[in-house]
Amino acid sequence: MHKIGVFVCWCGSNIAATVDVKAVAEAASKEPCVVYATDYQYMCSESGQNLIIDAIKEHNLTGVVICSCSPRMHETTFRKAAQKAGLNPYMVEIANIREQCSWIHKDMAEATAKAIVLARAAIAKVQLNKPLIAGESEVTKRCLVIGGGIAGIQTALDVAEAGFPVDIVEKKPTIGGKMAQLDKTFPTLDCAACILTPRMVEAGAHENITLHTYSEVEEVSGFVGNFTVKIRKKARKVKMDLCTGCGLCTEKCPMKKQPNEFNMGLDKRGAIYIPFAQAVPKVPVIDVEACLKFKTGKCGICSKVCTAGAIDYEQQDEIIEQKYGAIVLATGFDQIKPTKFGELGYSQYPDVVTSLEYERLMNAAGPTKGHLLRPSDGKPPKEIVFVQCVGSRGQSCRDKSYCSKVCCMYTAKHAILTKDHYPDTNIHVFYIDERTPGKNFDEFYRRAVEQYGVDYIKGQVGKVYEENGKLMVQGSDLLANEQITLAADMVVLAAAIEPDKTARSLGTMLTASMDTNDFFTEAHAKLRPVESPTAGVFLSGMCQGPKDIPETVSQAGAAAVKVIGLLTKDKLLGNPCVAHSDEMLCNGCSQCARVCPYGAITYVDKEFRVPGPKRVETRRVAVVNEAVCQGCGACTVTCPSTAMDLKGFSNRQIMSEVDAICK
Amino acid sequence: MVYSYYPGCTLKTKAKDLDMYARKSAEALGITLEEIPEWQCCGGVYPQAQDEIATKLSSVRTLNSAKEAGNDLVTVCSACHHVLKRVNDDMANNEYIRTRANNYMELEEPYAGETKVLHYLELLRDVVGFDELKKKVVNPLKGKKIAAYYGCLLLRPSGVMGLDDPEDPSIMEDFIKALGATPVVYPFRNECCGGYVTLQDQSLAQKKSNKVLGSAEAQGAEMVITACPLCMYNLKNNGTEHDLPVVYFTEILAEALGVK
Amino acid sequence: MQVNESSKEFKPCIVAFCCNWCSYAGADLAGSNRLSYPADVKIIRVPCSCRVNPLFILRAFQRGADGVILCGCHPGDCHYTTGNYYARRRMTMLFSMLDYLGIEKERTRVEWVSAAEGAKFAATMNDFISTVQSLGENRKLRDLRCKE
Amino acid sequence: MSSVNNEREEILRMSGVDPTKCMKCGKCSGTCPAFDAMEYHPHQFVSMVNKGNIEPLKQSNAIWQCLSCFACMERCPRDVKPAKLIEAVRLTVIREQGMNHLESENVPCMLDPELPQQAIVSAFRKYSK
Repeated sequence: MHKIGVFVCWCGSNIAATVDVKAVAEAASKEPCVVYATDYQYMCSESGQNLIIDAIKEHNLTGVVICSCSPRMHETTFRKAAQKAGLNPYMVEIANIREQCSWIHKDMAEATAKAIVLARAAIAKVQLNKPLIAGESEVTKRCLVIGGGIAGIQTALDVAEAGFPVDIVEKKPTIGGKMAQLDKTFPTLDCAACILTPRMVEAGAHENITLHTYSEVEEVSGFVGNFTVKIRKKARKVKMDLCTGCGLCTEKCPMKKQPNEFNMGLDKRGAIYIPFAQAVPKVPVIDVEACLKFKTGKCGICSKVCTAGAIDYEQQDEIIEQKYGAIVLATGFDQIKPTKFGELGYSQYPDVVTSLEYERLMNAAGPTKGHLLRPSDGKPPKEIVFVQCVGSRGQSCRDKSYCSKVCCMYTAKHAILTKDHYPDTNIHVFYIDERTPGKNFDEFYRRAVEQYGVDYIKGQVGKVYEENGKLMVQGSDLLANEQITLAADMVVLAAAIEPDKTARSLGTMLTASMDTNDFFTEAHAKLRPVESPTAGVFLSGMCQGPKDIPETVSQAGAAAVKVIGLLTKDKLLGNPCVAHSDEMLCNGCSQCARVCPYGAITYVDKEFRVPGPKRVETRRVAVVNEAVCQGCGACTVTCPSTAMDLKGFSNRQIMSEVDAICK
Repeated sequence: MVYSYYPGCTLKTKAKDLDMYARKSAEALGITLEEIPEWQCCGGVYPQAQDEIATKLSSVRTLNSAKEAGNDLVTVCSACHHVLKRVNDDMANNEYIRTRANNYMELEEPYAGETKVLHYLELLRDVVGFDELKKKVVNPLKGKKIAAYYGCLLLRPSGVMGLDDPEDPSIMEDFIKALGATPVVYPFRNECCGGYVTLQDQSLAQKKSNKVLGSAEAQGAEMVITACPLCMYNLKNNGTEHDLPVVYFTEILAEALGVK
Repeated sequence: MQVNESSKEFKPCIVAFCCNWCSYAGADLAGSNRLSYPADVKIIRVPCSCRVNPLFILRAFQRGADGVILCGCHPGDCHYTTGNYYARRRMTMLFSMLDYLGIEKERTRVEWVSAAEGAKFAATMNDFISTVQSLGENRKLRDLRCKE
Repeated sequence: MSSVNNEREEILRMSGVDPTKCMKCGKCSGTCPAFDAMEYHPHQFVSMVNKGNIEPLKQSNAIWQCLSCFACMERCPRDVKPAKLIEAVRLTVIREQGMNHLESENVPCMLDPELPQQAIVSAFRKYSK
């Protein structure tokens, strides 16, 4: 016979304002096996936990039900408290009467009645709980970082410094990411390359870091502490170990008509190319789609000029397999191509550019060698109009619903830098709200206005069209309540940022959950911001949401700390809520093994005592590898003889909850 | 290929050319246009208010006739097309309007937006195909620089009209190319000519029409085509500062097909 | 009018099975955002939608539930990779059987709600409840012996 | 006060517009081809209706000048549909007795022999009950 204690939390007024907690405790006390029921202001507080511990000891409780917030919040807290009192932690059940009751209902009688039903279901379930002991698994002391931008580099460096081996997988031929494309950074105006490239070199040279550039993750299996990952190393057609990075091949390549991705297609590169001068590794790659040798079989100039003999046209993709204890997602972002915003003329007029394109036009290593020249005719623009919030903060099908966060500040930066180099340029910025929360951010924006005389117009642009060789920018000036038309030489669109396209497929591979915008979701928005809900998967940088460089770097460091914390452990406690087969019922049909996504079920031949003259018979029965099973329960439903059941969520437990609710 | 055809009031009076050339060209392309019997005027503008039911009924009747005939419904006039497509969308997706309109109509089977409404241009693009059309051209309009004027009603709101990209359309330009002429793209091709406001404030209509024609002229257009009799009127009569010829798109189609 | 009012009075008993990773978290998010839906819904947490045995649903009906809804991760987003596909197939089978038995299949439903879709969770529940309300009490499957 | 509120609610119901969705970016007014001919501009319709300040809009000439070209609707990033709001204000005016903006007896003097029937039909729809 169980002795069950029920503890009803007020959560201050969060629960108590809508649910009559005394009535819930009172009702619970009348349920079968309940020997103790009480309520308290904050069950999760130290004194609340002590109350539970004392009650377990005093009343010799064999099961505990806490009526409180979501189990996703404090289940672990209360299990630990039970354990302190000498009770098996899995003899604790939570009735969620906050998120799923008090917060969504207004009527006290109704909410209280529902809370009582939820408590009753938990009481019914806990009576069928069994003490569970979690198994242990080894931790592979190696970390995988997916994405080699500033976020990935920073996480990798921090983890590597702590002494753990790290692999960076980057799909582009070099690490560096988007930050390598930036000119200066706000609000300090230090040069992006000057602060990034030393980090890239450090990552490339670190004894604990292995770079897999021009590579992609193909397949992930396993679980926290024990992931197995297949990585496709795409054929560069250049031998990394022989190449000296002299760049002669890239100069001699005759196919110099390929749009240069690094410069946002504003100039051309060869079919064999190094993305930019500071690339790490500084080894070229052949774009086989463009290469004459691959298209026609002729040419081969790069091979002829390479004194190191590094060119290898026969090189094939290579698949490597590696085990990891932790995986960090640092897949970064892209800027949308605002082609759907036809009224802003991005597709029609070459001098309407995105801010990332403008960044390249300002950059000394960019297509114009740092001279601001407009793409159409190479002339310096005298009137420039910046348009904010293009594709951000919208609700129509072409918009992103979120604020891209960095655009206000980089636009102020573009304005200041332009005015600094070309004081006779006139700059107008159409803005909706100027968002500058950050250290020295608003001061920076005010400098643009007060010191540099940038014309900020509150309003949005309705149409951009060409007339007499000028880009006519028609928009509203809301403070003047006027519609204005400015004649510009260039228009720069602060197009929305979006998660990198590869994030979605990686999310699926890793079962890391994503929000509706394809940003990875964190385990808890406030308290676990760098962890994915999937154990062992961590988040770094823009893949989790829009953020600037300092935020990215801090988050990258935080993710590294979490990884280090995991890799320092030798063993991990597993989830004891795993499947279990009753070998007396199992008929060895193999159905369960077929649906198991982890291959956790194997079959053994086992001898059983049977009545009759034979006395023993050998039968084939299922055995669950508890270290591999993740506890989804697919096998339990498939099993035709109900031999398979799930610990912690057994058939009887769930049925008892159903019965309690439907009473 | 048989289609129900809704000409609309203006095509029977001031815009007979638009209608006549549409029919002749359709015949030349092997398309049968069956005029809806006893059709009524669509009202010219789409009544936007949720509680405007009676004003939508004439369109519902037309749509239901096409449904009963088992045909897709083709229109030529941009305004009729706009009204019919949007009312059809209401009947399919707006339960409030659907219920009330059907209460008035007392049909045997309630109408719920089953008819597919096509603009004549869509017929050319999606059914005939511009490549096929090109093959049927006997008098290619070589060397002619033609500017397509879309106006507002053909394209917006794009969610319902679904004719083309509302900001950077290409259907009429592709049509012009198929006839052998050179399309002229100009920024004001999807901006309003002034519409019905000409009755209330002619100066506004003049301003808008001149802007459109000026924009087309600046890009080197020698001729403007339109699908709307009201646009035609505004561009011709209110576009006072410019002397560009404006014709219906069906007229150059008939010319190219040699049935003018 | 009389009918309408009495159907409003009718408080159905609704069981919602929610997978721990997406839908249960989505329900929590609906709570955090204070998006209300009627108290008639009681949620049972399961690790994955594939843990839900069709028998649980029949049991709920037998014990007097008026509607049962199963919520899981969106196809392709299952925490266990493929669990929701199994759930979908099993429920398709169950629903066609219910249909065959003459039980209104509107009393059961499968919905995909992610951890980020608090609003969708609340909207789904509101919609499901009004559907069940319009169907009225479940009498056909209720085991009279279970009625107190 | 309550009659003002009723009018606001009525306009919102007729138009199906939720003005609280507006983020005050001004794109509607930046795009409006009739901007200079209207004393109240599309974004003002949204904010004034939301505040219940409807009388000035009803008295304005702007409600007759809107071209119903739907540019504001198409380009609004928040899907607010200012054009529907303007039409609803116009309808509240002409639905009152004796408030038709265009009477049939005034039409003949406006007629231009070239004017298509469509223009007259449309004008009646827009300006009269």
